[in-house]
Amino acid sequence: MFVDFLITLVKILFIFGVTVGFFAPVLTWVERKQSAIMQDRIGANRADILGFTAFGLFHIIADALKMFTKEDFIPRGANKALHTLSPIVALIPALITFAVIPFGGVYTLFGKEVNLVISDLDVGLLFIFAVASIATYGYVIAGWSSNNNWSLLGSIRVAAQMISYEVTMGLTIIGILMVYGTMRLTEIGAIQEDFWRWGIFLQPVGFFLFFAASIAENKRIPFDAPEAESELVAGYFTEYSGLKFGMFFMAEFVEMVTIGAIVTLLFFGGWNLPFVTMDGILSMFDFLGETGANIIALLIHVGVFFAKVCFFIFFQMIVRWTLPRFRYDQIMKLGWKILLPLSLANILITGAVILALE
Amino acid sequence: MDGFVPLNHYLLLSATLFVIGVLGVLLRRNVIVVFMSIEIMLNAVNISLIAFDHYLNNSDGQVFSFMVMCVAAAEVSVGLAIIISMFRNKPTVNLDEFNILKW
Amino acid sequence: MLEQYIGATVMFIMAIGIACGMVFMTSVLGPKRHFAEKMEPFECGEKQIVSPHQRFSVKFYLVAVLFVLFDIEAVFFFPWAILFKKLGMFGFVEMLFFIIILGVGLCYVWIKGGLDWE
Amino acid sequence: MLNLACLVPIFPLIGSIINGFFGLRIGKNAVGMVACGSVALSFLTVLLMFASLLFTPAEERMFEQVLFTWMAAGDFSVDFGFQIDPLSMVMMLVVTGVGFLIHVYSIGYMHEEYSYYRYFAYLNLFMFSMLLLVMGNNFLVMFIGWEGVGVCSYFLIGYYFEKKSACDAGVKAFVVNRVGDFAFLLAIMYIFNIFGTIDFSDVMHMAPEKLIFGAEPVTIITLLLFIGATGKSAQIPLYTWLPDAMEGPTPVSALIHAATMVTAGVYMVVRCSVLFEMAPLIMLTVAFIGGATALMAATIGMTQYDIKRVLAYSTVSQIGYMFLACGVGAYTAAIFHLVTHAFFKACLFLGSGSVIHGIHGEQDMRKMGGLKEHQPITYITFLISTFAIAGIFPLSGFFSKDEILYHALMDGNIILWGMGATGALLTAFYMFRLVFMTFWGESRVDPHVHPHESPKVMTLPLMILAGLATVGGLLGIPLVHGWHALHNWLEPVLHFDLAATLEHSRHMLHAQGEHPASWAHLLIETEHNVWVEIALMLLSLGIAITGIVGAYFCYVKNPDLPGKFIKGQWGYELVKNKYGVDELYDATIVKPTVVGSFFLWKTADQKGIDGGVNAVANVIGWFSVQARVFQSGFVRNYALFMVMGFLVLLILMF
Amino acid sequence: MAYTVNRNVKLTLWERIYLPEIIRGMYITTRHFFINLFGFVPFFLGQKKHREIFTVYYPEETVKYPVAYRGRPVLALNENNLPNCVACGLCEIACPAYCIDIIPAENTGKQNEVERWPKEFTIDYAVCIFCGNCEEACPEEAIFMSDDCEISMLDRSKMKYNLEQLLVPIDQLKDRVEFTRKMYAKWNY
Amino acid sequence: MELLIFYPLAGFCVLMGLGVIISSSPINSALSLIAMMMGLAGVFVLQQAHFLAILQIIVYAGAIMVLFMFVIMLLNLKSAEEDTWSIRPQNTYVSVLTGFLALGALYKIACVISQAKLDSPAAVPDDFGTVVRVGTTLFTDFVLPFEVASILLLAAMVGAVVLAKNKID
Repeated sequence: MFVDFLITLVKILFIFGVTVGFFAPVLTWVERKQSAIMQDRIGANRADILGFTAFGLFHIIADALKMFTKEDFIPRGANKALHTLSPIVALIPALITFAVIPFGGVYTLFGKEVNLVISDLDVGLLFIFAVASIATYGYVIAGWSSNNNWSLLGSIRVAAQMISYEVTMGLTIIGILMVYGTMRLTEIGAIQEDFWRWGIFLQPVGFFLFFAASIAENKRIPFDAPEAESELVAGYFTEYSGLKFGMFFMAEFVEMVTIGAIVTLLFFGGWNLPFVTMDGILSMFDFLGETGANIIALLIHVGVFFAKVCFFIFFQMIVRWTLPRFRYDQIMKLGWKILLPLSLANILITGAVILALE
Repeated sequence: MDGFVPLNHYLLLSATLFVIGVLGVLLRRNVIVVFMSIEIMLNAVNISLIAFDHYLNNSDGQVFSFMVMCVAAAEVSVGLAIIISMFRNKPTVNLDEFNILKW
Repeated sequence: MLEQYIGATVMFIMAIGIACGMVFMTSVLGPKRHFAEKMEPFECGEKQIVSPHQRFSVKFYLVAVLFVLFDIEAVFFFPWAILFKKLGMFGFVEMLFFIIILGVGLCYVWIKGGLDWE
Repeated sequence: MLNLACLVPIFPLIGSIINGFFGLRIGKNAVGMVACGSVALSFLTVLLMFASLLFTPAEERMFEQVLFTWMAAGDFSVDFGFQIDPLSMVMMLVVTGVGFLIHVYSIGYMHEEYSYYRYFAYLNLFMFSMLLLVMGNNFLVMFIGWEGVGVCSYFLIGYYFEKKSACDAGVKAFVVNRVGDFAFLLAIMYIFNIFGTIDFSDVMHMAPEKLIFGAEPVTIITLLLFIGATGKSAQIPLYTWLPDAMEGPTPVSALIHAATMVTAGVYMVVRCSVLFEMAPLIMLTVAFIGGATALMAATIGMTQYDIKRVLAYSTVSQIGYMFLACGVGAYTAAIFHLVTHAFFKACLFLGSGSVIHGIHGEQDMRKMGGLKEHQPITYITFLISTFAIAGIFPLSGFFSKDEILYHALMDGNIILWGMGATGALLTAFYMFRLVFMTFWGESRVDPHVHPHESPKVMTLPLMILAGLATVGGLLGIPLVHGWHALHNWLEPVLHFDLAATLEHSRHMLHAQGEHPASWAHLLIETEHNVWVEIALMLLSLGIAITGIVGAYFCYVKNPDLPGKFIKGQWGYELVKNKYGVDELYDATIVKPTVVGSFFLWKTADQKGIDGGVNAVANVIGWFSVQARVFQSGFVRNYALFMVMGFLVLLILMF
Repeated sequence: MAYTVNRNVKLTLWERIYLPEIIRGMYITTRHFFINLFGFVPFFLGQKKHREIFTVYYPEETVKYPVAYRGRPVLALNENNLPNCVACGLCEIACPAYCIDIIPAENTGKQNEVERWPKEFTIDYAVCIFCGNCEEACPEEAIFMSDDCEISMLDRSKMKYNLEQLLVPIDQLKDRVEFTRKMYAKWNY
Repeated sequence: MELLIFYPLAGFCVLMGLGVIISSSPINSALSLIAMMMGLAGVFVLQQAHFLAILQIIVYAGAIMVLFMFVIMLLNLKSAEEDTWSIRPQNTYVSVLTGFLALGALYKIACVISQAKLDSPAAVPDDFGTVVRVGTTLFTDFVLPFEVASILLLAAMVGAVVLAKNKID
């Protein structure tokens, strides 16, 4: 019992370490650096410690220090409590989404089954949606409580956009659920040990719809109308500064990681390497003993998983630096008039195909 | 499974929330808050349904709650639309001022 | 079954801790210099001439209503999708009617212009 | 294949819905396509079902499809279902087949109309109701169809609602039908009271056991049913609406007021033949009413100048024949005549429509003439159908009418036969009067009008119907036993064991301590006498030819003769005014009703009832003033009272 | 010179699907990314003369600004080591941002050949908008726009340059002098 | 163990429920209600109704309350500007009294019910409250309500559009 709890704690700490401690800060740098490289610039490379710039990696530290030491600003007429509450409400969902996402399979370490997921819920996938639906409030309250026109416009936009795409996201995922027949994410990951049952082969259209919807849900370019700099200054977080501002950004980056993880898990085989099964790895490293082989498998799987996640983060960034921002009406039109009917059609076609094949 | 929560605890919780909802309806003048109180009442009923379900090992109550949610969604969307269109005619949400049924 | 929630709960509590800690830190560490002009809400340097407390277009409300209803629909879809292979043709036809009825609603809203943003 | 039954009425219903709701949007062509397509689909379905019914053994040709339990209250339960047996199959074939042709014809005929879609929506709705009527497996479903066709008939008669006469005709048809419907409804209630069910098959099976031959209940039931039938089928005394119904578009007259709806009464009587067989008194009444109608309508038909009215009276007359046949127990002959009549009368009506269309809406025969050069196809088809209705050998009318006359003589009595034969003579006469006045002789058409032949879409149905009118008689070849195809087909449905019924009734009467009269004479089988039949055939052929020659003599050779002959004759005036029946009804029924209603309105209602009501209201008002304290207008107060009431309930319960 | 922009661009069906075009765009950006990412390697290894990125590595490398560039305004110091300025105040009046502040003084004979000389000449670069009006207004070829643009300071007060800080030997400004002569000559001053 | 979880959760729910009806600004009410619903989701989890717990969050907290927030934002009500309580104080007293009486009655009923052989739960199988179990019940025994629900949603959609959209264009 206690050991179980300890293992869970280790997993939680690992996840927080990876998302909050590693991805969130590094991604701020990656985004700047990648855009620079992509646009033939040299990018963030000014911050230095003793003359070393380390490709601008020290910007992370500089940013963090700056955010910590900035003044916490609350404008006149704002609702102080809600103004403070909203970044918390925005950040928490981003952080706890990872609770149901498995980042590896089941391993036998020292005679103990270790499942590399924090909470192996029966309703795993729905948990993600539930959490995502709560996240809306953070952004809405942020804009509403700021007593600022830009913020209000941004928050209205963000609310309408997020809920629109939540519907689409929910419906696009139905296809994959129909194919796999379970909502437990560990099972979905385990099914994809067979390369030809990766979601991308079974639900190619679903992948595109889901990816588009989830980028829109995360309000990143090209769907960043709620925080459009050229229209709304900074949208719903115009009046935020310091770490509160940083929390919104952190939420965004953590959500990027989450999206990458979900896409990986649902469509790209999760922690599995193509054509390599768990048994294969175990038998290959048989000479290390059971625990040793399992540790090797664990490392490989976690590595593979996060490599895939990194790829999808990279992919999201490419999208971000390639496409221009959509107009707001285009965003809503895309959500309601294109993605929604497409996802409904996807459901029906998937159902018909499954029935026909059986 | 030691330390099971007895059924009447759930029922008491349900009753308490229900009465809170009733009081909200009775006491508040803001029509939106009254609406929220109605939601509380619906939720209270859901607790009872699921509690009985749990104690009878049956799934019907959960489906009922499902339907309650469905009805609540429909009710809220139409009810709030009515509030909005009333607000257009008379810019107030004070329930006591909606005392004539036509404009 | 309940044990599965331990992890999520612990994570939730820790997330609250992280978030609240960050807010607390920023309010403690940052400097505090208040004066009236600075506390004005940002309006590109101008005085606020329109209060942000104004009513906005009912279109957003329509979107929200549609969201609620389609969310319910999606929620109906989830168990159906899980059970799809078990239910077979019966489930498919059942859901077909469901989709058609809600498709009618979508078409209605579409034709009425509830989805237009011009 | 018979499972498709539910599809048959649904196609027209869908067509009606599409046309009714979206007709204006989808354009005229699409409306026509939808309307005709839906009927064609149901016709094809009926054909399929017919084929499958044909290949089942004769005893098993009875299929019931229950769609759902329509209503269940206590021990009363009605299923919504369809009954497919040879009888309803014949009706379905006629309804959908002729209906389809008339739909096609309507595309051409109604093409100029603005509210084209409305017309087709009604027409499809009519098809739906009619199919419900003939397919229903119990009286109530039949009654729905019955009412449905009545409503559609009302809609379609009043199609040109901007014309007052059309509206009045519609209202008249509706009101007159109500009388019959009321009787029908009473009959249904009585049937349910006696049998506890209203399913056709159950009722017909139980009838010989539960009812006593010739006793009061069965007589009342059949009388009520027959009154219902007279209403729908335009028999004496409820026939007056049909000629007025000619205000509707001509295809409507063809479909509803000639081929299908008005024969619903005949269908109903045949469907309930078991009941009728057990009420000899009513049988006689049916026969005499039928014969009288046949004769009277024929006489009126001779004097009319409106081309459609002549046909309308002809229809009334022909349906009279059918009832005559029913009355003498020759149900097969009635159905046979129904079918052939549907063919040739539809053809005649459509032909008259073509004529009207060709000379731009003129309906008065005195302004026609010499049209056979201008409208050759219409003329030929019209002539064929006229020969058919007149009963010229080998055309269909000859066989069916002859069979009726034969049965009238053999199973009934000489008076009935005399009525029928006179009617036949008159029929031949007035029909050829119609032909000669319309197509022969010099043209009396308005010189500004240039008569022209109708388009293909109208003439094609005409040709098909004329063809059917020609060969339709082969369904029932007389003389040789076993060649009468329709008789063989309907045999299983119409089977009725008179002897066993009589025996059973006798037992029941004995049980009640009564001693019934001898029914022995009823059981004497009349021999099928081929020679009598041949003689009658020759005789009726002679009658028909006499009528034709008479018409030729009067209207082609000496066109002035009728004018001289009828001048100042009070008999002619009487006949021309339709025996004054309309005036009689007006004086005896309508006027007293109006006066009585006026009295009720002014005195009883305004003074008595209103005063009482106002007094009650005043008293309540006083109490309300006292109770107003509770009605604060605050919703929450009401909610509070609700909660308090709930609380009281809780305390009372626990 | 009114441009008419055709806003009703007819898209082909292929373009209206969007997805292929989006993928094409992403291919282009990705290609740039990898070329730039790995294009460094041959340069650093000395196999290539040029970098793949042609962006100037600004603080380490600078470009020569074209002569028309308007950097901060400076005062010319003529061959006699005296400012050309005669403190006429035209630039002060011409300045739309009022960043120039001149206090003239009577010539005592040792400053220059004319009547007046600038006792104090201050330009506040925090206010200056680099419009070049002062240069245009100057009748004496005394004030020029230099090519220097790196004038950021940590303190606002340090942005005020006084006469000594402003003076620049005219040799350094030769090109600009030529340029202004050509530029303003035809305007008939 | 479960009781230890139950009491805080229930207390939280009740507190937040009170918050809904006590707080003066509607937005605070809405936020309290959201919190209450999340607490109730916890209660559902405690009752093994996993699927319903998630639905509670998705549908109630995530969707219905968004609608409330929208309306509050849409109408942009000034908080605490009006007296949000009843006009007539005696009404308030009567209401509160009635509420407490009702509470007492309900408590009594709850006790009566739970003493009627429902003291101990039936052995709850592992799949209780899972998506599969609830879904199976929904899609086999409750097909008609399911289809009727779609019509209800359709009606709500049409109604909301008609109500909200008229008179603005």
